[in-house]
Amino acid sequence: MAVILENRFLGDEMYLLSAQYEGKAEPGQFFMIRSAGSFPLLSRPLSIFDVQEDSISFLYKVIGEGTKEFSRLSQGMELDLYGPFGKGFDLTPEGLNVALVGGGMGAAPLFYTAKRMRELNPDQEITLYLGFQKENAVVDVFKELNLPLILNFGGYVSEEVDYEKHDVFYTCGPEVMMRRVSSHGKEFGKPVFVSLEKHMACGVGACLGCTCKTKEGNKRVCKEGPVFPGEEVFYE
Amino acid sequence: MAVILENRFLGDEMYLLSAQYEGKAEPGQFFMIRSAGSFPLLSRPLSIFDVQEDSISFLYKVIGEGTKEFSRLSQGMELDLYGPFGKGFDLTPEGLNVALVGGGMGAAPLFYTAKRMRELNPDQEITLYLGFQKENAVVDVFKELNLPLILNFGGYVSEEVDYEKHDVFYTCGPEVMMRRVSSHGKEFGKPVFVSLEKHMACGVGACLGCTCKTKEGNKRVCKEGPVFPGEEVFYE
Amino acid sequence: MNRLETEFLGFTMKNPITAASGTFGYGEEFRSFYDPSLLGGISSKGLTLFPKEGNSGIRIWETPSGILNSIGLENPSVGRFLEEEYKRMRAIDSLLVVNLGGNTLEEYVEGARLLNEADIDVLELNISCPNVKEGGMAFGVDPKSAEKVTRAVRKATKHKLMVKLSPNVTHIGDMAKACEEAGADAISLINTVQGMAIDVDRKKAVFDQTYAGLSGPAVRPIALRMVHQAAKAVKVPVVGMGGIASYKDALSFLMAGAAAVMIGTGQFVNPYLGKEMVEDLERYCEKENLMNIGEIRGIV
Amino acid sequence: MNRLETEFLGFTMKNPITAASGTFGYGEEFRSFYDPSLLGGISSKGLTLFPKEGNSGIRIWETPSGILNSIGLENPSVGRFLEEEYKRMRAIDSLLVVNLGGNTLEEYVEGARLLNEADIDVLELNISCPNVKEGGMAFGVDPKSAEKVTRAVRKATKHKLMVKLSPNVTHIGDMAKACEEAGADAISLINTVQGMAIDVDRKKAVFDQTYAGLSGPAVRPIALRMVHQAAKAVKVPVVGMGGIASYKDALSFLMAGAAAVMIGTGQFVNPYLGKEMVEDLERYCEKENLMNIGEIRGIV
Ligand SMILES: Cc1cc2nc3c(=O)[nH]c(=O)nc-3n(C[C@H](O)[C@H](O)[C@H](O)COP(=O)(O)OP(=O)(O)OC[C@H]3O[C@@H](n4cnc5c(N)ncnc54)[C@H](O)[C@@H]3O)c2cc1C
Ligand SMILES: Cc1cc2nc3c(=O)[nH]c(=O)nc-3n(C[C@H](O)[C@H](O)[C@H](O)COP(=O)(O)OP(=O)(O)OC[C@H]3O[C@@H](n4cnc5c(N)ncnc54)[C@H](O)[C@@H]3O)c2cc1C
Ligand SMILES: Cc1cc2nc3c(=O)[nH]c(=O)nc-3n(C[C@H](O)[C@H](O)[C@H](O)COP(=O)(O)O)c2cc1C
Ligand SMILES: Cc1cc2nc3c(=O)[nH]c(=O)nc-3n(C[C@H](O)[C@H](O)[C@H](O)COP(=O)(O)O)c2cc1C
Ligand code: FES
Ligand code: FES
Repeated sequence: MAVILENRFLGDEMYLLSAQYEGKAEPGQFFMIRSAGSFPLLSRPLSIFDVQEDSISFLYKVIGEGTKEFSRLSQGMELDLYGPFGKGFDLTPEGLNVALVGGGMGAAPLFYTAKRMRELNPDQEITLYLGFQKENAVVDVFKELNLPLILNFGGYVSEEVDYEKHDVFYTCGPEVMMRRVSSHGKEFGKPVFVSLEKHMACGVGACLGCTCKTKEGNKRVCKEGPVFPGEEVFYE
Repeated sequence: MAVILENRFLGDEMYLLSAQYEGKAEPGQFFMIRSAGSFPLLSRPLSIFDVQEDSISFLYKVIGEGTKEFSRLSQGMELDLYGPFGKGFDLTPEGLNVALVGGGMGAAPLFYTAKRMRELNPDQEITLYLGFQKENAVVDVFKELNLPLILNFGGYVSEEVDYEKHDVFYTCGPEVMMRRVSSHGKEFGKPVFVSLEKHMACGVGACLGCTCKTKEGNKRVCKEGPVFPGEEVFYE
Repeated sequence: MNRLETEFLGFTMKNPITAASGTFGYGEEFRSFYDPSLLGGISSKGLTLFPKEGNSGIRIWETPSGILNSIGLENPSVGRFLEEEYKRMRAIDSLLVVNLGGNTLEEYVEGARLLNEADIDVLELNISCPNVKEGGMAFGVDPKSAEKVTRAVRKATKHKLMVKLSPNVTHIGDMAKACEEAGADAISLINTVQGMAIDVDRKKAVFDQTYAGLSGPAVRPIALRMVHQAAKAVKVPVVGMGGIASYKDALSFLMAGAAAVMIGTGQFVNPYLGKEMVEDLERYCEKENLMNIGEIRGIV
Repeated sequence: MNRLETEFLGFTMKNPITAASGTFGYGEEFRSFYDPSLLGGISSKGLTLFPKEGNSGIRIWETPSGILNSIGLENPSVGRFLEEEYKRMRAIDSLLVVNLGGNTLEEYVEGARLLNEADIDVLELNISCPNVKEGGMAFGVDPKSAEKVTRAVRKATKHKLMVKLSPNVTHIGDMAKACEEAGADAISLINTVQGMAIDVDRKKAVFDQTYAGLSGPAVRPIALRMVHQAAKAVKVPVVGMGGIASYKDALSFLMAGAAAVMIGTGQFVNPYLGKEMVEDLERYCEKENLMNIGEIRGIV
């Protein structure tokens, strides 16, 4: 049980929820989350947005009943957090110049990724590319990072990216977008890492509900992922 | 949808919930109530505790998941109220001296019953007999009525009643208690009216889930009841 | 033309939304919420030749997203129905479906004959009631018995005949086919799924009859699968039900091949369900540019 | 003596709580929540003679109080299991159940033979997988086929044999009896109930295989009824499962006649379920003054 500190509405059905938390959690990992009670049945996977001294936060969009329940939560109420699960982004990439490319809620894991990377190596060059359907206050939150930030509303953020300039690409968002970043990266012979989304039941590798096909056979998004090299999962 | 005005804790798992309401509602009738959302599936039947100009209130005890959900509600949240349903207590009884006998949550419908009866006939003599497991603040709420109030904690309130003195008996509570009031009343040749509880699905007479056996064949507690003459339902 | 209008066995239903047997009384009970003639059809509580008191003990028990019921076909008998409830039901401008149960083949046939007097639209033969048995075996779980009773009632009734199937079988398609071959004009499904509950504190079965019938959203995935299988197995129209609680649920059954749907337990959750679904489906047709809701039938 | 200790096929289980096949990986996956050796037993993911990639497309879909799954028996094969996961699983101090699936009778038999090499406790024969068919007919929905495969595997295996039944049948008692007669040492049930979901927005079946298996609290009333029926039908011990999500649910299955229970989907809701249930059952025994949990078995 984690006590909720804030559940801030950021426009366009998006919320930033923070809760008390002490413990480790790596960028790109996720939690299985449920608001108290037996409805809905399954916990919902949400990426780590940020971790602070005694708290953790999640950025989410209301999609269906589960996230709708989240949006009803307010300060002081409780939340079940199971995690952190999975393997996140490599924070010490080969290559000084990293592009983080997020589409919609795919932006969520990139905040903490950027923050931690810079902490680990202050010389790391980091550019954020974010695409949204509509203007919203999420963008303002990302501005706090004080990093180069390229925005796109209603278009294809994957096409804004300067594939020549950067050495390595981390991307999260709709599959079509991640495929495009992957194939552009490949054209330039540069590594791309993608963060996949699959429906999950257990989150810990037990149910095989989240399997994805990879070049090297089936892998579990919740355990071996969610972050994979693009060429390993988008190989056809 | 009715907006909640208050959900006051009264001790021993009991709450007094009031919500905005305009409309008619007779003592002894009930509402099918649900807090927003699809859990739990069925609405819960609750008797009318009181009706005021723009509001209605319910006195309930936390039993299982449905009433637990109610206890989580707070001011400003919303509630679905379907009703009022059923036939309540006769407010102009034959006989000037009425005893209202409530056991546990059976007290709930008696507040408004006493209040309305006195409004309709200021000469009506009304005595309240209430039995509870433990002391609690529900008693204080009943004291506001300024009526003779006989209390019993942890014993048999049915045995406190002066069956000679009163002309007619209204009772609500555990079945064993109502059976006792019924048979005592019968001994003295006086009419007893009981308010039954059955598991309900529809509340409107459509599902036949709440049928009770009566002298005159099956009747629906939600439609022909919940109030019945004691001798009609406890006839064996 | 109304986008929801649905041709069914020669009748024109206003819309494909019907109230399911046993959940809507005899049509009048939900009137405080909306005018029942807004519905495409209404199926009566199950009737039997002789009056039935129904089961003793607890009759309704909530389960996760479902309810178990053990009503036990409480009803005044076909004869009494014709004298009383029938008239009020007929006065509602909606497809009038009369649901018929029975304990023996003869009771079914006699009940059907009695109903020939009346101007009803569809006779829904409930062969799926778990308490109704032929030689120890419920009619509804054996294709041969189902065929037999359907054939007998087909001969006895002048009305359109719809047979309501039990989900408690291995091969629902075979059951549907058996009834079609025996002369059913339509198939409806599913009736309740046999289930059980134990009151752990009392260390006893909740129901006096031990087993009871499960309905509501919990069974929807099972119902949808069976409607899909039944619709593939027969040519006659299939009416789908089981856990429908929103217009989207109704759409899924239509897409699975149902000609119309019925709503039961969902109405206990939201008593306005019938009215709201009709409105929602109208909006859906507009949004999706359907001239008629029938265009999506069976597309999955 | 431990109040939860349960004798089962000659083994002494610490308690009657077992992790169900396919929901607990190979025993290690939930270790971050609690030590798996706290459980009475663990059933492995279903294994087959040849490796299986499992099904394409969406594999998990939530339904009201349930989930539909279409994993499709993804597994590394019996052989690979024996080289890798088996060792880790055997190291856990808990009853080791290996769940075996197959496409043909021969595959089942061959798989069972391979497992003779290993020190496993119980072989759980999964004849209820909807994708596993013999002559178009799943083994698990026809008593004769069930008997045949049980008999063949009984001959091939040196281990205790538990047969896991499908709920998608008319008469579960007959299925249980057929397996008992063919030599099953125990019966487990239920596997998932066949269901379907449609993505109304995409106008398509959610699953590439159209149908999928329903589990979770939604099916609990059905499972409980079937466990009650199966326990009445056979003398061998019955292991009950289907929607168990609390110790009270477990108690209801034990009261219905189960010798032990399995927990599956409930663990996705609360990953600590196994541990908490063991603790809760201990408290229950104390409170109820039971020397052993077995005292309540079959009292309903
Ligand atoms: C590893 C991972 C990290 C994620 N991180 C975030 C995040 O930080 N912020 C955010 O807004 N969203 C994130 N998502 C997506 C998020 O989990 C879904 O939006 C959410 O589960 C939808 O639940 P719902 O009940 O509102 O929608 P419904 O559509 O009603 O959900 C029905 C079922 O489908 C599942 N489901 C639906 N959409 C998705 C999806 N895109 N991915 C996985 N399961 C889905 C649900 O979990 C649920 O089991 C992440 C998904 C994964 C797999
Ligand atoms: C006409 C009527 C008026 C009532 N008035 C009041 C009131 O004013 N105050 C109050 O505290 N209680 C009242 N009750 C009882 C109240 O409805 C139950 O306590 C409540 O439904 C329990 O729900 P639950 O989910 O908390 O319990 P659970 O036991 O989890 O409920 C499971 C199911 O059983 C039903 N159920 C359980 N107990 C009862 C019961 N005693 N009567 C009917 N159904 C039951 C529930 O409605 C639900 O469908 C009344 C009951 C009836 C029939
Ligand atoms: C309380 C109740 C009573 C029912 N009575 C009957 C009946 O008399 N005849 C019948 O054919 N079906 C009866 N049913 C079954 C429903 O008509 C329907 O087939 C089933 O409930 C599944 O639909 P649902 O999940 O939408 O409720 C009854 C169901 C319930 C819940
Ligand atoms: C994701 C998932 C995978 C499963 N895989 C198997 C399996 O490989 N073999 C098997 O016999 N049962 C399998 N089952 C069925 C479960 O073991 C169990 O019988 C069923 O889920 C009912 O129990 P529950 O409601 O507690 O989950 C699986 C169930 C789920 C949900
Ligand atoms: S969600 Fe269960 S294995 Fe990944
Ligand atoms: S609750 Fe449905 S008839 Fe009374």
